[in-house]
Amino acid sequence: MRFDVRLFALYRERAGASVVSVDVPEGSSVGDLTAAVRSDYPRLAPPEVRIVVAVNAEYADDDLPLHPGDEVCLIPPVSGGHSPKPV
Amino acid sequence: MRFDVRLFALYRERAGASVVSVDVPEGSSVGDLTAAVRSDYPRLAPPEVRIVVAVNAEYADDDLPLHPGDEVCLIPPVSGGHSPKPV
Amino acid sequence: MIVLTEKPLDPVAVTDSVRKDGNGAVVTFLGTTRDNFGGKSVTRLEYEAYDVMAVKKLEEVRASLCADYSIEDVAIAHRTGRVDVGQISLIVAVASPHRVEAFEACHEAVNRIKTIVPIWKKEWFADGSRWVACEDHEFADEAEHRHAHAARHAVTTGD
Amino acid sequence: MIVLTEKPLDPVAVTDSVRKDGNGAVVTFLGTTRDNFGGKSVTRLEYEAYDVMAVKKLEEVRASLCADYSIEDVAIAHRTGRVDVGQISLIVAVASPHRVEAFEACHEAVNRIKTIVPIWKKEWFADGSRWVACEDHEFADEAEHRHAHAARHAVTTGD
Repeated sequence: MRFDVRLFALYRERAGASVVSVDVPEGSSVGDLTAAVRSDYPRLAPPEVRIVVAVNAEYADDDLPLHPGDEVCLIPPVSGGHSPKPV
Repeated sequence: MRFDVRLFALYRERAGASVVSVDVPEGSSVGDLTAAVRSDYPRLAPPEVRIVVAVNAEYADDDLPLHPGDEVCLIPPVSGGHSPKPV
Repeated sequence: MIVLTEKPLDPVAVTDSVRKDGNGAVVTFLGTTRDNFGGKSVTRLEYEAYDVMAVKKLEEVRASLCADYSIEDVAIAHRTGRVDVGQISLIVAVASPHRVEAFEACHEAVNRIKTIVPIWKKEWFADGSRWVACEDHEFADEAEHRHAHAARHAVTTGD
Repeated sequence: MIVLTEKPLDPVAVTDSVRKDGNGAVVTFLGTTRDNFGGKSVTRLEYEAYDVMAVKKLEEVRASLCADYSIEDVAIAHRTGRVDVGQISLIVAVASPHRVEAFEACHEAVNRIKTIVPIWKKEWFADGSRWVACEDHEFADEAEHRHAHAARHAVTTGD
């Protein structure tokens, strides 16, 4: 499956692009996708930091399965100083 | 000493006047003055309720001595629901 | 800015008076005339002030807030006289570098105003009026009269 | 009312959108660009949003506040793009019958917005910029570089 992953703010600047394409096998999860992006762009975030992901405009856990056509975005920390999490 | 005591809100309405005159002996205190006003206007406040007084635009204790020319006002409870007291 | 006036209040002017480039947060409180109290319909409010002392006490509230909180400025405007439903009777604006202090100080400002400033509020209903916060001033015979009235009212309306 | 826009925000419109006759209290928060951070002079801020999700999350904040507090309405407006010193980036207005709930809900609304809404803030200084809240994303070699820079700066300025 091929995804055009949208990057914002810090991630956009570090990748030098607001969209990066990534290929992952059928049945891949959010965690598989971020691993692939991080492999292509090792300077996106230090290895010990989790990258938060939104799928179809909703925060997604790493084990969420992806489907072709999903809109995937990488979400850097928001300005309140905490990692985004549901209310 | 003769004072023109200003009344506001509930006290003004109950006395039917925004100023009432009262005579108290030399050396009288705030408490002496309110006792005299209450004697003239028994329906101002129930006997068990303290009447708060301002002298020269400042909250005054009952034992404060009065001097000729002092501006004396009777202060009903303010809208916050508590008796007025200093910050 | 401290304002005590019979005229309609201007929230923009009050808020703008505290805004400065060193502040990241401005919290503004508007107190407005609510159309009901305790299940009864309120038609208007009426505020009466001991003007000279009220302005002095509003200044004291402002100074005490600036002393007690890490804030830049406080502005207060209070209206007197008749204030119809939906209209503004009180504005408090607090500016601070940080939002926590701005929220806390603004709330505390309103509490202090309602505790120490000699301004009285009368609620007008369709069938009468009452001075707010004066419950402790009710005479025993007034209470009896009120209860008898309530009982008659309950009989006639059947509730 | 939920607004996400690159244009200057209008506090009056946001506050007025929540005012109703049943409310006695309206609390409005303005977040403005502060001219300093950590002792450094800030020249401007820049906000970037994931628009579709940001609007959805702002709606969620609004709905969650109305569910969690005895309030009548919440309005939120957030600006994106460049916001100069003194200008407004965020407005939250909460209306409630009573002031305690209005203050608490407005403060909590700001906290929730800054926790879950995908909008990012960049601070611009005379000598650079930084994305706020991304400290945990600093690489070890970046930290070394920053410390070396600070050390050189200390030598040249003699402080």
